[in-house]
Amino acid sequence: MIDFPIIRVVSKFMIPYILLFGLYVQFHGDFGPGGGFQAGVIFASAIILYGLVFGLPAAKSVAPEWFVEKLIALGLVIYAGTGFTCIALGGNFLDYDVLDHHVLPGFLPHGQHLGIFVVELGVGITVTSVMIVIYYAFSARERRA
Amino acid sequence: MTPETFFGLFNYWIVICLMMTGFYIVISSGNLIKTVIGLNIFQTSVFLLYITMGKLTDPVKRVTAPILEGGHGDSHGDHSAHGEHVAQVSFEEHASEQLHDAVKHAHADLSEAGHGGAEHAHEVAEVLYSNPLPSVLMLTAIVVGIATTALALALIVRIREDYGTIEEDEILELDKELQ
Amino acid sequence: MIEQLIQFLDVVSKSPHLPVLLIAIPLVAAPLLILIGNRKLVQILSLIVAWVVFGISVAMLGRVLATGAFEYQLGGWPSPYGIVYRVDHFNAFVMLFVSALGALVLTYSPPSVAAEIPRSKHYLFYPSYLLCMTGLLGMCVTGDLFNVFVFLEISSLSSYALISLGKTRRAPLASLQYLILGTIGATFFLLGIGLLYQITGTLNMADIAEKLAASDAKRAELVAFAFMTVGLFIKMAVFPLHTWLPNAYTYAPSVVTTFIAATSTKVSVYAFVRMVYTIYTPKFAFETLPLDRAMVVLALIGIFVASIAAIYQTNVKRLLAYSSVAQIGYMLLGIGLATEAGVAAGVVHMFNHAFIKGGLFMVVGCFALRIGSVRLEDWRGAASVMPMTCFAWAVGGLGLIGVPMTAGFVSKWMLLTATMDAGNLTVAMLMLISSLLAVVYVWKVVEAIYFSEPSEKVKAAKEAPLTMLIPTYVVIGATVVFGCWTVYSAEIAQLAAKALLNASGVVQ
Amino acid sequence: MMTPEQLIMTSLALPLLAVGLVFLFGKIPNLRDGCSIVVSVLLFGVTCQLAQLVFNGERPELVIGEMIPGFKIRFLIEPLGMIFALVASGLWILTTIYAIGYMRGHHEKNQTRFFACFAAAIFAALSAAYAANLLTLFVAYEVMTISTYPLVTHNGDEEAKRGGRVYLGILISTSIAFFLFAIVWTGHIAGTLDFVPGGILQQPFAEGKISPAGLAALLALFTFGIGKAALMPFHRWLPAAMVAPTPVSALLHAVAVVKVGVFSILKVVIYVFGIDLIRETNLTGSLSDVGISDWLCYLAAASILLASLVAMTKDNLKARLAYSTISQLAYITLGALLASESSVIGGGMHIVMHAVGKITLFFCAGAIYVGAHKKNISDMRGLGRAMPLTFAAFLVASISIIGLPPGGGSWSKWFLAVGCVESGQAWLMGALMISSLLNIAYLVPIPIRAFMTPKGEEPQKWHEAPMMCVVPLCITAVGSVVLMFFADSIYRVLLQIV
Repeated sequence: MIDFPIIRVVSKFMIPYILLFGLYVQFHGDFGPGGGFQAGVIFASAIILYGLVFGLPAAKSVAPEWFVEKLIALGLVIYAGTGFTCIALGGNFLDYDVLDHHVLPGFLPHGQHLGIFVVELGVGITVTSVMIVIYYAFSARERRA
Repeated sequence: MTPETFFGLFNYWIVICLMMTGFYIVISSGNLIKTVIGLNIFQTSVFLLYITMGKLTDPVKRVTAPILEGGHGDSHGDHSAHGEHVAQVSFEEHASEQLHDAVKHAHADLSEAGHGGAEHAHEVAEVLYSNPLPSVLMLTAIVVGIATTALALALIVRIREDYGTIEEDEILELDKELQ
Repeated sequence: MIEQLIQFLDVVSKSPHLPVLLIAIPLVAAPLLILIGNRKLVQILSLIVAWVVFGISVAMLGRVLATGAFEYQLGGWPSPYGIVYRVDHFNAFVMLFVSALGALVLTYSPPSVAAEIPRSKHYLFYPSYLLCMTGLLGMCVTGDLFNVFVFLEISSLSSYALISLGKTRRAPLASLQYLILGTIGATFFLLGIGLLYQITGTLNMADIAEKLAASDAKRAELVAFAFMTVGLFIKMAVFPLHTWLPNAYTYAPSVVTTFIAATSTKVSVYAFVRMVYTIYTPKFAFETLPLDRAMVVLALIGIFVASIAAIYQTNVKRLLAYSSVAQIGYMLLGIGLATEAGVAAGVVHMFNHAFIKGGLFMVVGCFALRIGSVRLEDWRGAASVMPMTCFAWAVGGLGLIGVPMTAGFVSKWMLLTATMDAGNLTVAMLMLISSLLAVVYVWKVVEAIYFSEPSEKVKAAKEAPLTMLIPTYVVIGATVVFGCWTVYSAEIAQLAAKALLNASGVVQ
Repeated sequence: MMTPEQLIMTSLALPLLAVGLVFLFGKIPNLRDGCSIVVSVLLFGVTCQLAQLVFNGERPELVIGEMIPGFKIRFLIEPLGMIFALVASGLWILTTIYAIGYMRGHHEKNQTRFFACFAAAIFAALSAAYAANLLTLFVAYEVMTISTYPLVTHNGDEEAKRGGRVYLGILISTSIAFFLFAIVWTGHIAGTLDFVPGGILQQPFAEGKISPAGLAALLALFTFGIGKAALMPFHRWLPAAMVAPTPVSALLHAVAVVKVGVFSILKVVIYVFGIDLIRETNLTGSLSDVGISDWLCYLAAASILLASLVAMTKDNLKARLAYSTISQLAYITLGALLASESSVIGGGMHIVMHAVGKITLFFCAGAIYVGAHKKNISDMRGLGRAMPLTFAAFLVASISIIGLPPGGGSWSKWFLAVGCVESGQAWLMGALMISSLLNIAYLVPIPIRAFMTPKGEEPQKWHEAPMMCVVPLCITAVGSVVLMFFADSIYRVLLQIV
């Protein structure tokens, strides 16, 4: 679809805002509506749009397949790692209360807030990469067949 | 059944219609893609059931989405510990016991709200919040649904590559020929 | 060094975090394995994880037996607000055999996986396997109803993926058929949960049970129960909702079939028992609703139809698959009695059948590896070249029939006494007659492998490798051990049944 | 000196040891077979020691453990079981010797599997003999079925497989569908499965927990469920199992399998129902003037006659012997079901007499096959002159089976006949008499034809079978005569149980 100037220009224009919005939803998730799931999908949609318009190879050069695949795992590891950190700090699994700390109070979140923040980050990463991988998997098939 | 109750329960009618439509498509369609679409509609109906049950309406009070207003420290913040722990909780200074008290308090609201969604919640707060829990649950269910759909589509792609068709009858026919 | 190790193990086994570690370890391990990507390393690590999980479930069962049921609050949220993992006799017992078979099958798997799954998919196979295990164990351990649904889907999705790894082109189709029916089942289950949540405003099972007792929304309760029952019946492959099972078992790779056949349907039975006895009451299910009669009829028809279908199969995997459908019927018969003895019989049959069917599918895997086929005509005369494998089949087959000194006999006996004590002579008689059908389909295979001229494929074959034979014999040996010595099978099942019925107020 | 417990343990462990040794030395035939013989002799020694204790009134007991919660594997030896164990272990020695001769003479394959299964069957027979409750008996019964199946299909050809199918099919189906059902039912009613002198069903019956019709059904379930007793119409497995090598037939049809069947029926009648209970209910006539065991008695009598008639039509010697066995087993079943003192004693005694007599006949059939390769009776004209010992033994054993002096069978049949009178069914004696005549008609002509008629074709090829075959059959033939003079001691032992 790279031949259609309107699509090309508009999408080029849109993609940064989509990404930005995705980040907003991600990081605002602990205060308002939003969170990792939504943010992940929004974020992935930017990449998918890029792929749709500029072709799969272009998208893959931005987000290489192997890299995205590893990100899926990374997100999950962040999520569960938080849980294990809580155990290590003497709480129950995912008991964020133990994440209290006194480094840069008022700037760095802590306690429940920090826990949710990190977990959401993990979720966001995983969802983003899963969405991209699904897109890659299907669009690559089309070409081979 | 009076018209009031009939239309008052409109969300259920929608859910039932969607559900049966989806189910019918799954059963009747020989086209695998259509079957998966049917499956999606079927699942969506359940999502709707959950989400509508969390919604609260009240003729007098203001009912709003469970979003914290006026910054932190409001003890009537929403909570959720279910599903994938995507709850949006923002208690900054609370020790865990206080937190649990607050949660209990909030929960009392929520379980009331759970009763069909149309009942009045008793007056604990000036502002009524819709129950966020069903939405959160559905977030998980939607994710599951996406995974299922993606997997189903991936399988269909493979089937199509192996058999050259996505019509169930033709596939079975091809298998019979093979044997 | 060793002392320190023992001390460490001691501390770990006393850790309050065991219930969550059981889930979290394989759950984390799965993505880590994908990150690692090295085939050999993935294999070894997944094996370690599986055995660690088994160790955890043993420790938990030990603790339950010593001090009774215990809970774990996720995130420190107290029940009923947070998710609670609750371990009692029943689920500790189920988790024990699920994790035991998970670990044993994984130990057995490498040669079979190498032969049946493309090399490039190996690093995905092991994580999926662990995820499937996570899902099954999660369904058992959790005390939160929505969590059951989530774990049900985790296990289902990974098993769809695992099944589609099969070599033939039928595998994706079989997987898709399972996926469609499985999703319908899970969605029904979800709908039921939604209705229950609407009635009670909580998702904690114990809490729901309490609130249901006080609620007067009888019709909504009934609808919720119906949806959940049908949903779980699909997952359990109860006749006539079993149609997904034969294809799925037949076309999946042998290792996958072994694991799923041994554990998956049983965990769904577990969920069903929980629903009937913990959330609802047997009185509601069996008196208000005539579910017990429906179950007896369905179970008996299912046993007869599936057993007869099994007799006519020439594909041994399919034969065993039909036999699995029949065996689910026996579990239902026991559970539907709503007496302590009946539930104990159903539960112990879950345990025994897991080992018997697991062992038999392991044997099938050995044959598939060496002979390259699971068709009966290719197995003819196999005893001359694969005596150990064939003997394992014979013993496992005897267990399936329910010959004395095998685990199958213990469950048959307990089921029979329970049915009899419930005053149901006809059902007892029909049950016995139906079990004769097992003789036919098991012996069909025994005769072929022992008393026939070797087929072409057999002549070229050799004995299965020890890495597969040893786990196979451990599982098959377990069926014999648990046929003669029932302290850790039948007696725990009885404790579990007692606890279940006590909780639901049947036994005072 | 070992304690009684240890003796039981040893006598059960020895056959298992034999199984292990046979597998261990599978590659060295001489050592393997030597082990079998040595173990069988040792076993007989141990059994004799036990017998001394039991006949002096002791009841040694051994508890293995709980197999199913609430149900124990337990052994307790009483006289009937002891006699059966003695017969089984004693005849095992002879059968082993004979089998070695036969198997080697025939160059059979898979001999290791053969001898291992053989020992396993003896283990099962002894466990059944010592069983102290129905569960243990059932376990032993099933182990017996499974362990003898490979013996029946030993040849591995289509015919053997068919035979094996019928064998396993009938025995497993009856045992699971009827026997197991009856056991569980009994447990349900009586609350125990132990064998208790006087029976365990009397009390529940008196309390009305089971109706007379239920009792009749239960007895029928037991009688048919114990398919090894080969009561018509569940007798088909026995002729089908004739495809097995002759030593197996000898073991199956004289010692282990069929005797476990009738022994179990006797046990059930004596220790589960109790003779008194059956007799009482028979006298009160509950099932429209037919007692709970009466119709089964008639069936047994019919079985006796029909099987004898069928036997007459058979030209294949082993088939004829098989039907003869069916008929003789029905005698024992009848004895049990008549439920009078004498009939039960007669039944118990007939286990011994028939075992010794019938094993001789089978040994002879095998010897004839080894020596002259003849299976059909019509081909045996004049064979007696070439194989005098074999046919003499055949004649002696036939006389014992028929029930004529000086054969041991005369005593057991005498007691059976007395039993008929005692239980008021004197006319059943008629069936016994007619059957005896039929016995004469189908057994005696065989040796007579062999001795009297001139030799047929190719007589130079005929010769006696090897020593390993002939000696055992001579011993058992002599035994069947000697037993006549020891019938009194058997009687006194059996008197303890009624």
